Amino acid sequence: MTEQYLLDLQDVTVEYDYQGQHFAAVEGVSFGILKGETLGLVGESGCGKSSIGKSIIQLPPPTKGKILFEGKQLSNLSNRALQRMRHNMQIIFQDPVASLNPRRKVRNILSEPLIISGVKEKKQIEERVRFVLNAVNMNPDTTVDKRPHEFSGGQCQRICIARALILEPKFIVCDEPVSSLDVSIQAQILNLLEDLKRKHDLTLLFISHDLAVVKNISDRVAVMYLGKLCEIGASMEIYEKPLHPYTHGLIGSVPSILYENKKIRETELIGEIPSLMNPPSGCRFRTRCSRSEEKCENHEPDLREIRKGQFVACHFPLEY
Amino acid sequence: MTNITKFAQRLGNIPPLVNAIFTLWIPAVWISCLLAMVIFADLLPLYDPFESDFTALKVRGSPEFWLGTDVLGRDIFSRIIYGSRTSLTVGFFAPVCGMLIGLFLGIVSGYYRGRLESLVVGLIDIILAFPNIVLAMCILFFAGASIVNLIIVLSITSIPANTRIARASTLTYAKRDFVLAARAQGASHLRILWREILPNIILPQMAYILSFMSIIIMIEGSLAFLGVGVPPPTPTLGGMIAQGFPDINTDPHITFLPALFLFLTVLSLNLIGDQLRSRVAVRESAI
Amino acid sequence: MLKYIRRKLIHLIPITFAVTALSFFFVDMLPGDVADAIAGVGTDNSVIDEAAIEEIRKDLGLNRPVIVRYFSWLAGVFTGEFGKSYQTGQLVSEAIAIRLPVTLQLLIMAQFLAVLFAIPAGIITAYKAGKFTDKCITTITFAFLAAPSFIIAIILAFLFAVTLNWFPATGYIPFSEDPLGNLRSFTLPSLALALIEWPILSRVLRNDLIETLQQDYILMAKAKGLSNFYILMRHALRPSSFTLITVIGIQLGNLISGAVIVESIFALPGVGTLLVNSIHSREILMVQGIIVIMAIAYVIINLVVDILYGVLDPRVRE
Amino acid sequence: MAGLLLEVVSLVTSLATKSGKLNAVDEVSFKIDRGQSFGIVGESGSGKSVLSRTIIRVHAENRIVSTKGEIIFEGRNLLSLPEKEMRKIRGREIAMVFQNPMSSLNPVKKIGEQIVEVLIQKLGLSRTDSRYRAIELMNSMGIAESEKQLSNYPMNLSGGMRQRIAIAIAMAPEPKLLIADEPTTALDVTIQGQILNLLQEQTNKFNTAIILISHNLGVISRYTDRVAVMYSGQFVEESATAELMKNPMMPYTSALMRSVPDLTSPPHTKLRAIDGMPPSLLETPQGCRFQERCQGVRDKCFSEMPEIILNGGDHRYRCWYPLEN
Repeated sequence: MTEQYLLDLQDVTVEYDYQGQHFAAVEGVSFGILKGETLGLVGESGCGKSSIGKSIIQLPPPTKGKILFEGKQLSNLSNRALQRMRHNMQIIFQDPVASLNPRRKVRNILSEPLIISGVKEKKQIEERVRFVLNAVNMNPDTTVDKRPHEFSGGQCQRICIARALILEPKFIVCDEPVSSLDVSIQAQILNLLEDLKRKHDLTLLFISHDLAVVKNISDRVAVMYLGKLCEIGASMEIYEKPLHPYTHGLIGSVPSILYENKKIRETELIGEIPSLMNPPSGCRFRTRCSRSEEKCENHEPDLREIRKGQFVACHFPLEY
Repeated sequence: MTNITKFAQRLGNIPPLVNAIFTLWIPAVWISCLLAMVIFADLLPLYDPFESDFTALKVRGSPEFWLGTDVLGRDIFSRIIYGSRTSLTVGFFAPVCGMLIGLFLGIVSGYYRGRLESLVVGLIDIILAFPNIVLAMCILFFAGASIVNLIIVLSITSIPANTRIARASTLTYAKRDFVLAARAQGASHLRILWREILPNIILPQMAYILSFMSIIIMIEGSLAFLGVGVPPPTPTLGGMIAQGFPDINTDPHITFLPALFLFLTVLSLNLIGDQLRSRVAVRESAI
Repeated sequence: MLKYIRRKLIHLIPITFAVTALSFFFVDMLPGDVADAIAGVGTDNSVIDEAAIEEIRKDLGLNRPVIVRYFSWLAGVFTGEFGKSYQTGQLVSEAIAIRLPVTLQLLIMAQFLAVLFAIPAGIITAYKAGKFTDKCITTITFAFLAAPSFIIAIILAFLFAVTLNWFPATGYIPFSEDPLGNLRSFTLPSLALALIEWPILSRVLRNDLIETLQQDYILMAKAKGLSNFYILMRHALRPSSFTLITVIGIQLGNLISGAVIVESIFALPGVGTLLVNSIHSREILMVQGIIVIMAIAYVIINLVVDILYGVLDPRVRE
Repeated sequence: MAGLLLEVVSLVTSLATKSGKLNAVDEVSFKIDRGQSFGIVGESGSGKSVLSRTIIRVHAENRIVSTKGEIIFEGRNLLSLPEKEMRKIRGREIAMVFQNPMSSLNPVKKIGEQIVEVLIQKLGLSRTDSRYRAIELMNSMGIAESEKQLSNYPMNLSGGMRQRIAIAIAMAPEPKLLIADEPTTALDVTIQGQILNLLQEQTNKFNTAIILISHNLGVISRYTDRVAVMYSGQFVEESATAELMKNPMMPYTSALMRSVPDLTSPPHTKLRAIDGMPPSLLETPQGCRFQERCQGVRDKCFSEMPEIILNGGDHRYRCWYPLEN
């Protein structure tokens, strides 16, 4: 099973020090991403989804556990090998304006990855830059000599995507790529990502807090809560028949446009998200869960397969 | 209904009472003229600043001596020009050295953080613990007062402020996602410092240099006034002021003319520096 | 809060150590030592007598290794024992102790006046930002920023002492002898210092206030229907005062520097004049003593500033 | 208790920006009844925040503002009121909740102080009374251990709790109109529901009308009675919420609804993105402002600006060729 994963996370833990306090933003998370698929990673703020994305590109690497890319463990690679590996993995961030250096021109921003990876020929660089700009539906003639502040947020995100594409990676981490964009622009970027994925045979990890967006773009979805993985499975299954009470509550709390003929599942999750510094014992969701029992307090649930391909970490999963 | 916003509507630097002619162009002309006279002083038809005319002690301004003569009958105008030469030399090299060192310390400590940062912050605290003029006085008096020593000492005193500014802007830029993106592409730390961070902080930093120049010129004047600057008979503005001070009730011009020159020079530098800073700030906010 | 103070105190230890070490070494390392000075080296009519110098070195313990000398000097610093003036035989600690109150009174009065001018000016200019009042006051601050302390002191002396004769130009009257005369003798010197300090403080406060007034919580306060004056005083002033406090701490060094100059212009018998005189008469131990006291005072006052910062801003205490 | 509370007539708010003067709100008219929940939906830069801030006369923008038109609140034109009178209305009759509870509470003032000052200044309560009232209020906002929270600083609370405090402050004087500018955008989705339900419950309790501003059609659809769609400073469509969601007349509204991914549609459903970007407010095109991005655009759209017109009932829209459903 493991071999066919392009990217395989095994028991990944990411720890940080913040103002003298040590805490784990991600604890013991394992999942794999198949070649060519899009895995959606959802959760609320502080659940560790961004930390996972960053630990995959080794910025910073996980403190415990393994991350295998094409079977090679990333943390064992030498600096030079890691540098070569970076061509295969790129990342797109949430804030497109902040992820472009305001003092550099688009041409320099886009050629930077090529120069770092040792491409010297000017003509070749220019060609690649024009190629990727075309790929993200931007006109190279009018864009290469401008600086980021001359573009709108959506256009900046296109430039970021172009920068990620220029090294022809196999895998891209999309860290909330549409969260800071307006809805009409958001749809353009999502469609673009879908297109590029098909054309360039990409594998995506799509991180977002927006459940509808994740459902739309993902083949499979992983749900995180407070640094732990609660549930993972095929996108359709997760949304139709969530097993974890948290997934159920999360989906239910999304307000959707009311049409006459659409059914609405109204659920409201009570309480607040506990602090990562001091997480609850046992199941981390128990403080907000209506199904919680004594067992949840004392034993941490393991991730187990309930339906085919659908894993859940809950002692009392929902039944259908 | 034009004043809905009663509160501050304009951020940024000092709004000038008068327009840019007074806050930018006149100061710029003043500094340029002074600079030209200071550089070409030897070629200009000036009196010898060292030569005393004992027949004309403490005279007021006249066609012969434009600004009068001092206690020893030396031409004040000529001495002011040669004195400004000292001030401007020190006032140029010390802030530039201080800025280069401060920029380096600030960027490195702001980017790498950790122990290095604590070390740099500690170093700054140590330098700051010695009041600048006191530090300069001691070193100059015991090590000998020369222009080079003066420049070294005053460079040291301008390191803390430069380091703080550079560190603060490095901290804000190092957090930005484009630095992370560069790392994801495999850029080395050195390349990131050079290509991503430095271009962003160098301009705002440069905008401060005129203000630092004015501060250094004031300190140089103070040291000369206390008699620990470049030793007499080399003319210095501060030294001239000190020399005229005992006769202030009878011949105030000996004291006040060099003081006025010093004041106008510092004021001009401040005004131009402020304009420069606000222009850089506008460009920043446009980004 | 206690944890915060403890962290600041721990930070203080290496700084104090470094500051004392530097005070010692940089005076010690400079060419010409106490023995040279006593023997008259460097003065114009000196005849260099190597043997005599060596003798004096031995007497003073100057031939011991520098580290040993540092620690014995440091031990002295902590017991208030800095050595003796080799010219008058006066104890360094005693000489400083006599003059310290003068300098302290000058600094405190100057700081008080500077804050007294700066806070209203900062508030008015921020509130009226861009208006005529703001432009007037900020233009004035600009003029003061360009005037070195000795020029301001000279102008004050010329105007109020020489021309108008309102205040004494020089001299010092102890508070115990004549309280009013004492204040009169301190008015011009402290005003001279305050006038170079206030424009900096006022500009800092103005910029911070303007920035604070853009914050959401000020909008929220407006939306609550609170008056502008109340918002300014109760919502905006405190979060805008942090840089001001930091700057007061940083500016302390400049204030002390200014005090040295102002004391010598107005002939106040403070530590500053003592320092200038000691430098001119090569009283190395005296210079060392004064520098270390100034540096330690700076460090301690900055600790107080940091603690004050913690009191005002709950966010930094964590 | 029904009846007209607020009537906005041809409101124009101009901002002077660095690049020139622009009308952030352009000829906007609408009415709100007592206790009504009125939604304004639009993308960033559409002018919805400027509109709401013009009503309460609290502007953040560091630019000169001028206004035209009328804002009639209970028979009085707010635009012609002097600032002193307006201050009496703010926080008492009209209150506001801001987008980001992290920045809308003063970080260096205790929570209690921030609630109490409204009670003292707006309701004239004594210090002790207002303390009790503050605890009561916080309890009704679902804040646990409210007495202890009084002496806390905002940084010790979570985002959701801070927004509850902000709502408590806004609702303390039982205002007649509450303006909520994207009150949940900065919050997590599970907290969002709690806060919106709280707002609904509180405004119902005191028959307070609410202007709910959001970019999220789902939120607007679930929590409002009437809704207006804003585009490029103008109202382009306005009607009862259910009607608008079912029968959008203006192509922009319909396109906006379709460009949002929906939870009920299967993965990889192609989204109907709206091409291009909204026009710059500095150089708005002649004719309809949506012309460049509209699928059904015709010649008339380029030459004449459509008026906002009534369609039989109370469904208003600004389009020459409305959609037929």
